Amino acid sequence: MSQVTIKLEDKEIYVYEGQIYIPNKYAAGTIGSKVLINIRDKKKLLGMRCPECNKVYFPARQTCVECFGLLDEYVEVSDKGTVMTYTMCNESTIAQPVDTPIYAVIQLDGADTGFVHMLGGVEPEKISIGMRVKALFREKEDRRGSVLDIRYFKPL
Amino acid sequence: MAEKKKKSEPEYIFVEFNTPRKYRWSTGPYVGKMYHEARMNKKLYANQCPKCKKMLWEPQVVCGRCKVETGWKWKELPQRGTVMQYTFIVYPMWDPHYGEKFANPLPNAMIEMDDGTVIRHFLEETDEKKLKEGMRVEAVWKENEEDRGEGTADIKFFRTIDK
Amino acid sequence: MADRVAICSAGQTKYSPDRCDVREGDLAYEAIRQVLDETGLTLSDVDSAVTTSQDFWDGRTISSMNIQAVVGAHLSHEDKVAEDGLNAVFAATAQILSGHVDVVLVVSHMKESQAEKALIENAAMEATYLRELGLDFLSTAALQAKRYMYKYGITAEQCAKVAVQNRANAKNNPLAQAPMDITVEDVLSSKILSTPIRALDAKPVSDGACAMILTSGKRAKKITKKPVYVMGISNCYEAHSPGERELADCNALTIAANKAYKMAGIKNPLKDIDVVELSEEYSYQQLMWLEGLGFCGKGEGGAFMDSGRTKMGGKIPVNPSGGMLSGKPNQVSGLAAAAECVLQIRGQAGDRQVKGAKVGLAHGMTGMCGQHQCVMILGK
Amino acid sequence: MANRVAIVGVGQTNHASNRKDVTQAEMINEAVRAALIDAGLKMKDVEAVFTSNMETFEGIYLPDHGASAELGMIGKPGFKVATGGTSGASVICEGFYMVSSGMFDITMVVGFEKQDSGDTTAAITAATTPVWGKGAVTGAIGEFAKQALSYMNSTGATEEHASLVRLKADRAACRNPHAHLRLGLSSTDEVMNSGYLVWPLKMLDFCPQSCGACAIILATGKKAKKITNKPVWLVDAETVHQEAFRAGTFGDPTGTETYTQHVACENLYKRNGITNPRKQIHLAELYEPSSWEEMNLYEHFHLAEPNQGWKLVEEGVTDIDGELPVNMSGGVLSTNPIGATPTIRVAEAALQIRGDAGDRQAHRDVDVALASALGGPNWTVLFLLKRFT
Repeated sequence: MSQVTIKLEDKEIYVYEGQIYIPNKYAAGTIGSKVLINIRDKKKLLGMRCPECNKVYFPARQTCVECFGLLDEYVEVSDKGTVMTYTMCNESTIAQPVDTPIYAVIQLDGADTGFVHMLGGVEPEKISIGMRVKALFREKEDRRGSVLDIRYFKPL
Repeated sequence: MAEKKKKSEPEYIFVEFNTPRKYRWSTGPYVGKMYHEARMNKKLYANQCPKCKKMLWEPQVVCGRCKVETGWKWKELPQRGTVMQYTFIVYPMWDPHYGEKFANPLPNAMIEMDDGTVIRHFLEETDEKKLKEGMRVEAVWKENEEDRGEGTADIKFFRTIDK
Repeated sequence: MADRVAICSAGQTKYSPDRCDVREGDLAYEAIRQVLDETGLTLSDVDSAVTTSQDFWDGRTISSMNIQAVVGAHLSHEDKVAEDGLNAVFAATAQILSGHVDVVLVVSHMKESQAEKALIENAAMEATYLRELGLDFLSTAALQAKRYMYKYGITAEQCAKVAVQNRANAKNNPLAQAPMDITVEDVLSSKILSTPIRALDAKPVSDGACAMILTSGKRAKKITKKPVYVMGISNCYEAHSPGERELADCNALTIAANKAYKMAGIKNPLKDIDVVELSEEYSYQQLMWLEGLGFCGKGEGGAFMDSGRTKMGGKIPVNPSGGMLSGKPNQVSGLAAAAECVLQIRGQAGDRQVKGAKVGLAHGMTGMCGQHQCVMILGK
Repeated sequence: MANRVAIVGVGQTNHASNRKDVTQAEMINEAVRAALIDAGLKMKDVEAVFTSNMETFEGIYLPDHGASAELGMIGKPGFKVATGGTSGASVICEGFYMVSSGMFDITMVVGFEKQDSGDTTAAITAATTPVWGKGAVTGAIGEFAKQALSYMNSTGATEEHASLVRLKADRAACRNPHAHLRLGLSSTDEVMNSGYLVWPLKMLDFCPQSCGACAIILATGKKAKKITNKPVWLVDAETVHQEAFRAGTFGDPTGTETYTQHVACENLYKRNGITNPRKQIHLAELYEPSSWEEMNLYEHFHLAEPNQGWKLVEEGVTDIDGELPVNMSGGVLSTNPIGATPTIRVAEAALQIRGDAGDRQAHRDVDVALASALGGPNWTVLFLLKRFT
């Protein structure tokens, strides 16, 4: 905690440089836990199908975005997919897990929706929309039940 | 992070985020003036509402009660007052601004200063039995100027006095 | 509807990269004082205040406590809408039409300079799958921009033109933060933030506030000679995850606009609307929003820009104020857009006046890739 | 003139201190679906969705955006409000005005809070910045402790009276399957011995932190009759705020302060012809963060004579078989998912009027009910509900 004084005309103004620090811990819930545990333990990607409109979501979710249907049927989707869009960050932020990540929306084979993750193991200029990619999982001992248990997607 | 399984309960995953968010809060000119007087002169200054003539603590551009602009009329407040209401935290709480737990116990009071202005602050007295409504207190400042500059926090606490 | 809702006055601060000289209340009051002065009302005349601000940006739980005194909320009605400021007008409109209140003060304030954008925006990401990736509104907007440009063949030059045109418009707006004489080449050679978005494609960090007084149409006639009416207003949500929506289209905006058009009796927006004020954090968004609002077909935003119709003096001038790209804070932008429309319709917009402007469209958005869209039609 | 507004459906989650099995969005969805089932509607019938949540409690910025699918509001109008403790009431006001104004026929309002994700007390402490108010850092708990002390000193109520309020709340909660804390307390001793949290508030004198959500569907009177045979009129709403950390905000030893509660109920009663609230109001769901505050609120809302609030508890007037049952849901002392807490008050009051409150149904007939919310620096929102005629 520190403060800086600035003077404006005849007025003194103090600027406090401080923080708000409240740790947060979010439950992934029944569905999210199942998806993350399958990634961690089996390198398996679980999606879910909407019983009403048949749309397959990966990652699995409780409620259909299209029709408000309540999803209940797990479906395994492929670890291979197609890049729908991507971006290369030029500067890193404090929130990012790696320096200058390349983010992409990837539609995995068997899913009707995109999965947001990172690309790696590829020259940036060689990335294109429509490119085929495959998930690269972390080593078993490094997987902790997180979306980051997938290190990134690399070109097929 | 996974939480260890209890008997017959499925394993649940949790995702944790622990990065503090940084801010640059400004006092603005009104609270800034109060800060400056406290830091330089160990004095309590507040601005006065032109309508109800009450001292505004916190100093502000508009008097909330009268809903009129206050202007820039300042007065020094007395540093002695009477405890109107008090309490003390028994259960130690997390302070999100310092990222640590508050001191414990932490007697906290609304103090009616001798001109009628009400200030919230901490009390020196931590013995529950010695706290009472109506007790007389006065401000105790942080000694070194370089430790001051945090507005009302430049007052360490209010200590009990005889009258 | 029994009566109409009128805007009696709108006030804005000058937008600035860093207002560390004021507290939130001081900042909001700069705008509030203008509307009180213009209408001759006092804070005691205000029946209800609808404010918009965000706890995350103010760094204060219940951020509206920063401004209770200056909005006259002492023993009075106040509500805080935690979306873009234009949504406060939506809430105020409902309050007035329901007959429960007559005079509403709408206020929006924001000091972007005092907080960490990337962390706050990251906290908006769904926690199980998106947040750990470190996404923020810049990286997700870049995903959207790339998809949009790919799907419809929009070029970087067309996006850059938006950046150039908005900053040039800002030169005629004394409140604008960052008027600039720049060229398409300047934009295309500016630093890359996140491909394909470059520094000059993005809005700058901005602080400011905007205030407005709304009343019933009947009351307005006693307060101002130049009331501007809320003819239509609505808003709409989009899906959250960038993977679960067609990023290249803004369906929520179309739905919100159609509801607002219906309320206002607008059949052909290109013909019926005279001036448009949009909220776009990044240049590509203006092209998308023009499509979503029905000024052109899907994927035609780039060509529409090329046609010059959105220029000052064109068929439908867009962002005479310079828009968000010339510096307006999140949360405030949509309300500021409405404030600019008020000036335009009243004929008080000075050097940036759109001749004969009678009907204006103000737009505000909140969230990732324009997830929440609000549209208002204003008229005489 | 304005449309009259009716409650046509209510739904809530079972409230708990932890919900490991669901995300925030999934938890909200439980309440949304429950309300739709209660009203016999489909999500597509709902025209707009308004939400309330205090984002810093969970540390989720724009939580309505993240939960848009589960809230069923994709492609629909709506927005989120955040006014501290009153959020869940402010959102009902928004839905109420939207229907009343004629802009929508059917809206849904949803309050939610999942407090296992963060530290609410710390987040409430962050209601001051380091710039001002560090001397008021005791959060809500400290304020209610001061208020309790003042109430004790000015009315002659004792800590036992507060314990009686707590016992009443627990008895009610034990009859409510949705309630969070259902302790089965048997004597005031258990409350008295629960240990001080912030003196003189004991652990059991203060509200818990809960995870939960509550949804209410509002419709015009005309639509209401077609939707359900059990609508309830949401007659009127009144919001009264004030500036932060005014002296005597919660309890005023000087006796010179005007409370938001007084202004709110005077406005509401006047508009609705209530001259004898004790007789004309049949049941109340009050937002009582502490057991002391419930007694205080009886007086504020003119349900008891000044300084006599504690007598209502002593005489059992506000219990299930009393003349004016209060908080038959178990109240905030038993269940407190903050963004949903005031929403639950209105939902529970509506259930009582419908006669659908199950084991917690008040013994007397309920035609008129009062629901209140309290938040921020003692802000008040009040609702008046009536039997549909």
